Amino acid sequence: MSQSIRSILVANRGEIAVRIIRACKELGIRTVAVYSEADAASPHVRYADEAWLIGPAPSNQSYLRQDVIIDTARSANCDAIHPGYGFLSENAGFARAVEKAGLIFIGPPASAIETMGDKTSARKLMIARGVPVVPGTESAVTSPEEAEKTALEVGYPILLKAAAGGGGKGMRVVERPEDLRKALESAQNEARSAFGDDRVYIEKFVVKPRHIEIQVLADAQGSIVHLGERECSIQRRHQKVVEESPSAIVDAELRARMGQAAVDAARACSYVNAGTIEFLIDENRDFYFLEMNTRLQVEHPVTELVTGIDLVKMQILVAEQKPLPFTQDDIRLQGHAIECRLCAEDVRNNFLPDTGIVMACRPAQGFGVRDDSGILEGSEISIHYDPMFAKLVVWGMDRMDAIRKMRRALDEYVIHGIETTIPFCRFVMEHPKFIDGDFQIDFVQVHFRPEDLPEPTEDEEIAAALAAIEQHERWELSAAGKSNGGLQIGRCSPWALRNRGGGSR
Amino acid sequence: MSQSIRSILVANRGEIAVRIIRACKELGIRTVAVYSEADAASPHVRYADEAWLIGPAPSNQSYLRQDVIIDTARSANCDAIHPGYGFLSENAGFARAVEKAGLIFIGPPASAIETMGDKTSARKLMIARGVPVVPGTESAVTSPEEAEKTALEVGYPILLKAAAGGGGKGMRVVERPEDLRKALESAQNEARSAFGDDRVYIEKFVVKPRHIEIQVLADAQGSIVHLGERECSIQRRHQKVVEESPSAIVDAELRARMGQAAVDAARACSYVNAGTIEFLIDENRDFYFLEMNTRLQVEHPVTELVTGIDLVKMQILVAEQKPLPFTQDDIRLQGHAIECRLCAEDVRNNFLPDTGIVMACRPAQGFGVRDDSGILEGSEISIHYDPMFAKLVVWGMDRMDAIRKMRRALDEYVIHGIETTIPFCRFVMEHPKFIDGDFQIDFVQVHFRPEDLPEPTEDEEIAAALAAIEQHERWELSAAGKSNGGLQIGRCSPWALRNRGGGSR
Amino acid sequence: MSVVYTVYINGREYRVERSEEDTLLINGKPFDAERYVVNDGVMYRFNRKSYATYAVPTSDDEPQYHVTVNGKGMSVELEDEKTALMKSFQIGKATQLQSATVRSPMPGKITRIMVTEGELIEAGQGVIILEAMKMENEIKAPSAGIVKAIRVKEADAVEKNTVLIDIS
Amino acid sequence: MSVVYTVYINGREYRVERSEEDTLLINGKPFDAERYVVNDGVMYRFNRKSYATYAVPTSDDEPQYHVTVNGKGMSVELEDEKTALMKSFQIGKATQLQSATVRSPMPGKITRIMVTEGELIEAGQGVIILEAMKMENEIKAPSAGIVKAIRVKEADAVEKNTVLIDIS
Repeated sequence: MSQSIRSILVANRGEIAVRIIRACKELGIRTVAVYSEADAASPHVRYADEAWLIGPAPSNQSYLRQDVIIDTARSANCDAIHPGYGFLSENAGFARAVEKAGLIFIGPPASAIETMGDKTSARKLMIARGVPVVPGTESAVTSPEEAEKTALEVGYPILLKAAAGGGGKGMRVVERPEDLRKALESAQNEARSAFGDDRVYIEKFVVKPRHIEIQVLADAQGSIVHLGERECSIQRRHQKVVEESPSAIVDAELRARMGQAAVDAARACSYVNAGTIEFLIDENRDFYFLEMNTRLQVEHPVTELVTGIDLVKMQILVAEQKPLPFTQDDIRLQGHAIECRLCAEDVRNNFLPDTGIVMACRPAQGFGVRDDSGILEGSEISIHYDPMFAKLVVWGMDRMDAIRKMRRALDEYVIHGIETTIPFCRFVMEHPKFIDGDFQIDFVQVHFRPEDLPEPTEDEEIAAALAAIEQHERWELSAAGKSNGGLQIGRCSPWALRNRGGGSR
Repeated sequence: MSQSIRSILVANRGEIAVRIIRACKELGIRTVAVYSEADAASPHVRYADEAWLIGPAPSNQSYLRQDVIIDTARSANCDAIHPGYGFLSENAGFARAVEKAGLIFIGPPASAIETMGDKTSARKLMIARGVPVVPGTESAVTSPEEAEKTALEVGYPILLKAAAGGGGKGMRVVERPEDLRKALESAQNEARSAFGDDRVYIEKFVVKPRHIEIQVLADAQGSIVHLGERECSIQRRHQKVVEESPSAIVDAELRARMGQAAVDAARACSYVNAGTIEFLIDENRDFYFLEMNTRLQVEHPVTELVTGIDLVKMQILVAEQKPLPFTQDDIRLQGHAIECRLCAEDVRNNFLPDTGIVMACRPAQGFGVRDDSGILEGSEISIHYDPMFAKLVVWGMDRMDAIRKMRRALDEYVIHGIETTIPFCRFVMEHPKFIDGDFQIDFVQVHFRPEDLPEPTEDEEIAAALAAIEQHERWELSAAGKSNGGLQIGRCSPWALRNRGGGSR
Repeated sequence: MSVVYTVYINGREYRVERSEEDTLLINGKPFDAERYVVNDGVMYRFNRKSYATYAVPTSDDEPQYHVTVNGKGMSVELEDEKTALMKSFQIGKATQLQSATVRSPMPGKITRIMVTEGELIEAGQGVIILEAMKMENEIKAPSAGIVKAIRVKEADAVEKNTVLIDIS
Repeated sequence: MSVVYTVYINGREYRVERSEEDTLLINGKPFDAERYVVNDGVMYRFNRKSYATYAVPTSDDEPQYHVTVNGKGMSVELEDEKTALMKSFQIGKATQLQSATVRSPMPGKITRIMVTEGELIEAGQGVIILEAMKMENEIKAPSAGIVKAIRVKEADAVEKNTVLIDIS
């Protein structure tokens, strides 16, 4: 019954497209990239065996164009489509259209996406199967008046949550009744613009919980295993920023119980392929089903580093109808992994997204350091897509070793031309509460003040003064039309210097 | 009795200095780099907390200057010196001088270096302890006449081997008596120039053996463990080029026996710190002690990737007189690791070393890929030092997964401006004999023909034609003194383009 | 002829003087630094420590730069002798600081304007909501003052660095 | 005015013609390629495949380049119309190929010269031992011929690309 996949269209961009292409290359599978006009020179386009232009920069004219993507897959003789995360990855209609076109959708069955994608049906199913859930409404809000009524019933603080998608978009915590209308409008606007679906529903906001999720893998033969947990409590505006595996508070017993609940949840919706069950854990270490992400997660690498299992390769294997090559007993977590999402955001200025051209980029290297990046030197970070440009992931012998390794890697990471969240990640790695594993999902809100970021030393300021003067004088020389010998130095890369007969010194 | 090391002078350069500095940073230890005039802008100098100039480019005026290095360590308030590999790493006199200066030598006791560094005394000791050795002479050759006599006794083919150092320098295989004098002279010259010691001795050349070595770690408390084997049979001119762990032909039983022999060898010389026992294995899987390397090896990363143990951190721990945090039973090999040494050599031209400026450099990335590099874009590969500029190391779920990952990583590695051994490594990863694990140390000699390297496709030649024309026209424009707008494109890095108001497209 | 700059960083001042013989004085003291042009900017080394720097101009007409040093970003403002002289005759630095503008930090769409002309505002007060990268971003006033002019309206698409509001 | 080049790569010939309107013809057929300047050279895309290229001149006076395409290195020789015309009047390509030089591939020290002037040698025969990077490297003759002149002597230090031997 199994069928080999020979060629995959990757319906995504950035780091995750590169990640998938790498796995395909290692499996000897031909890769076809699709790209918008803004991405013509992007790494995912360059790394793929073939690249097809599918439209202008805005996602709804390119990466969200189901018809164009499916037509491209057929024209390019692909057997299968991998949707990555975001974009069309949790769109049941797309999964169905892919199958209808005679192609393999590398992800769960459309029915599972549908069941788990609809928060209401997912909740009902979980309740029926005995998986604990957070109290809340069963259907989307229809009017501000109804919302106010429901919120009072559930009890403040409440959480407004977009029915479609995830990733913090279209989410708002409301602590007081008088803030509800404004928050609802804003959440609906954001949901409409991000997912084309403005349905929002209400649930009880569990105070100070941790967000911990379980990775599952299920094959078409009905075998379902879990690959341990990921601790994802370090969030900003409901967006995960630092993830790790294992969690500092999950022991073998709790892992086994959560793992079983996750496997039950996956079985309940006849799940096949890789998926994640998100839980909230309260102060008593009681856990509640939050939602299931029916796709590969951004943070999947931390699980890969502690289990040694390549999740993308397993997704492809399972999509080929082949059985998983291991059972639950074979899976062991070794060491500790941490991921930092690196975003083009100005940490000192309320994390405002930054745009621009990446002038220099040299990711950290060495033992236990993995950089999953979607950019190259010269890439442009534009307003069209997510500000996350790379994921820096480390593996250490234990949690403290991993924290120290992450500090070293963050210090080593060179990137110029855009503001990044590296200083923020560095702050997290130094914070006593993070080091102690004593934090909840409000960690950033409670502990982070931009003023606490380290100030430059006097010597660093002197170096900055010299650099500014040097840049300034080059600029003036150039403006004055003088020899551009001076102009070149430092703004040209070494080959220019070599051609001019000199070395770099 | 244990003492914390707070500050380490790294008495080396290139990738291994960077490797050691990274480990120190992760341990919170201050690092002091030393550098020759040729290395003033090298990565190891930039990454260290402090950098001290110790002399001109030639090693014997800088990296081999024991007195200057020890004085620097004291002036810079270091507690310890890490010698890396090569240079002063196996110099007992240096180890003694370091200790005499009140500093810690991060390596074995001088007596162990001495015992194992002298091939003759090492052989005697091994024979006494029941570790099997290759037949050969017990002292260095004193004259060509004596060499001819000895060689006949041992029986051709014989191996000429420098008494000092390793790494293939000063080694020659001699198959016929009439070639002996020429080979001896050449080996002695090379040994003199590389180690300042032209003593050469003779041993039986075991035909078609595999070179497999065992990593050991010993602490000051007398605990000695082994970390499994490294397969190092892919060699060129007695220089390892591809290494892996585990070996395709070593099973648990053989690993245990070789491991025990290695631990016995280490115990015989009262070894402390990390060391490697090299063995030859013949067709019957009988193994012979070859020599002990009393230092960190170039190929140590493959062991790190399969055991999860950071060897440099363990070296420092042991040097602090602390006990190893694990026993033999805790050590398990997981998955499979392969290392390719990337050298600046022209594969199609008899591996002639190449020199020049690295115009562009973007190492491979992603899950299971580790690049230990000693260069940056703009670095100069000079004649003064070893042509190895980086080690590309991969980890895979099994041997075939690791081979496929290495192929992908080699394809992804971008480096311009120098010829490299990447095409050769790619050849090895494709070769059926390598894939089957069916090879001996003559693999390269028997199987590699430069003509077998893949030729460019027609489309690649067309791209080359376009690139050459573009470069040519830019050149002509520039020579004609026309606007250098055209000249800049493609030879300047993106920041220059940005300053001129354009993007990179 | 020696060249003298006054450099302002993080509220501190550095006087950098370079003599004709290329001797460097910082705050009057001789200063010895090595300099290397590397692939990603200029590296200086002094007191045996390496400083990897990268400088980008942030203004079209003022000598203002954003400089990254060992991963830490900072704003640097230069004043050469000529500028200093001119300032002493004209409107000085102090006066300039009292008027400010709110600029868009990135391209995006104005979704809400939270202030009106003539309104008295606090430093750090939210003044505009800008939608970009699918997130609503609150733009804050850099300093206290009176809203002098609002240069955009809701639903306007703006480029990076567009002046949105003048504060006086 | 259109520009025409004949390009020699690995013993094959490509005729590349660019019209005034920047239309590209390769071997007479219209050819459509996208072109992107990227951080490490120029990337071309045609037939939906990407080709990362990097070209370095290898001669001071001839239009010869070493080009890397997707990691594969090759030597490329250009001939424009002017050169082609001149060649037809002067000594042609064929003649040139019969004389060759042995150059040092890297800086180093000459440790042995293995041939003598006037000697008949084979292509690929070892002619000189060059010590560099602490290894003895055997330099081979690029083509068969007669050793016309030996330009170095033992113990000489040579730079990269120094002519060591002329073969005719």
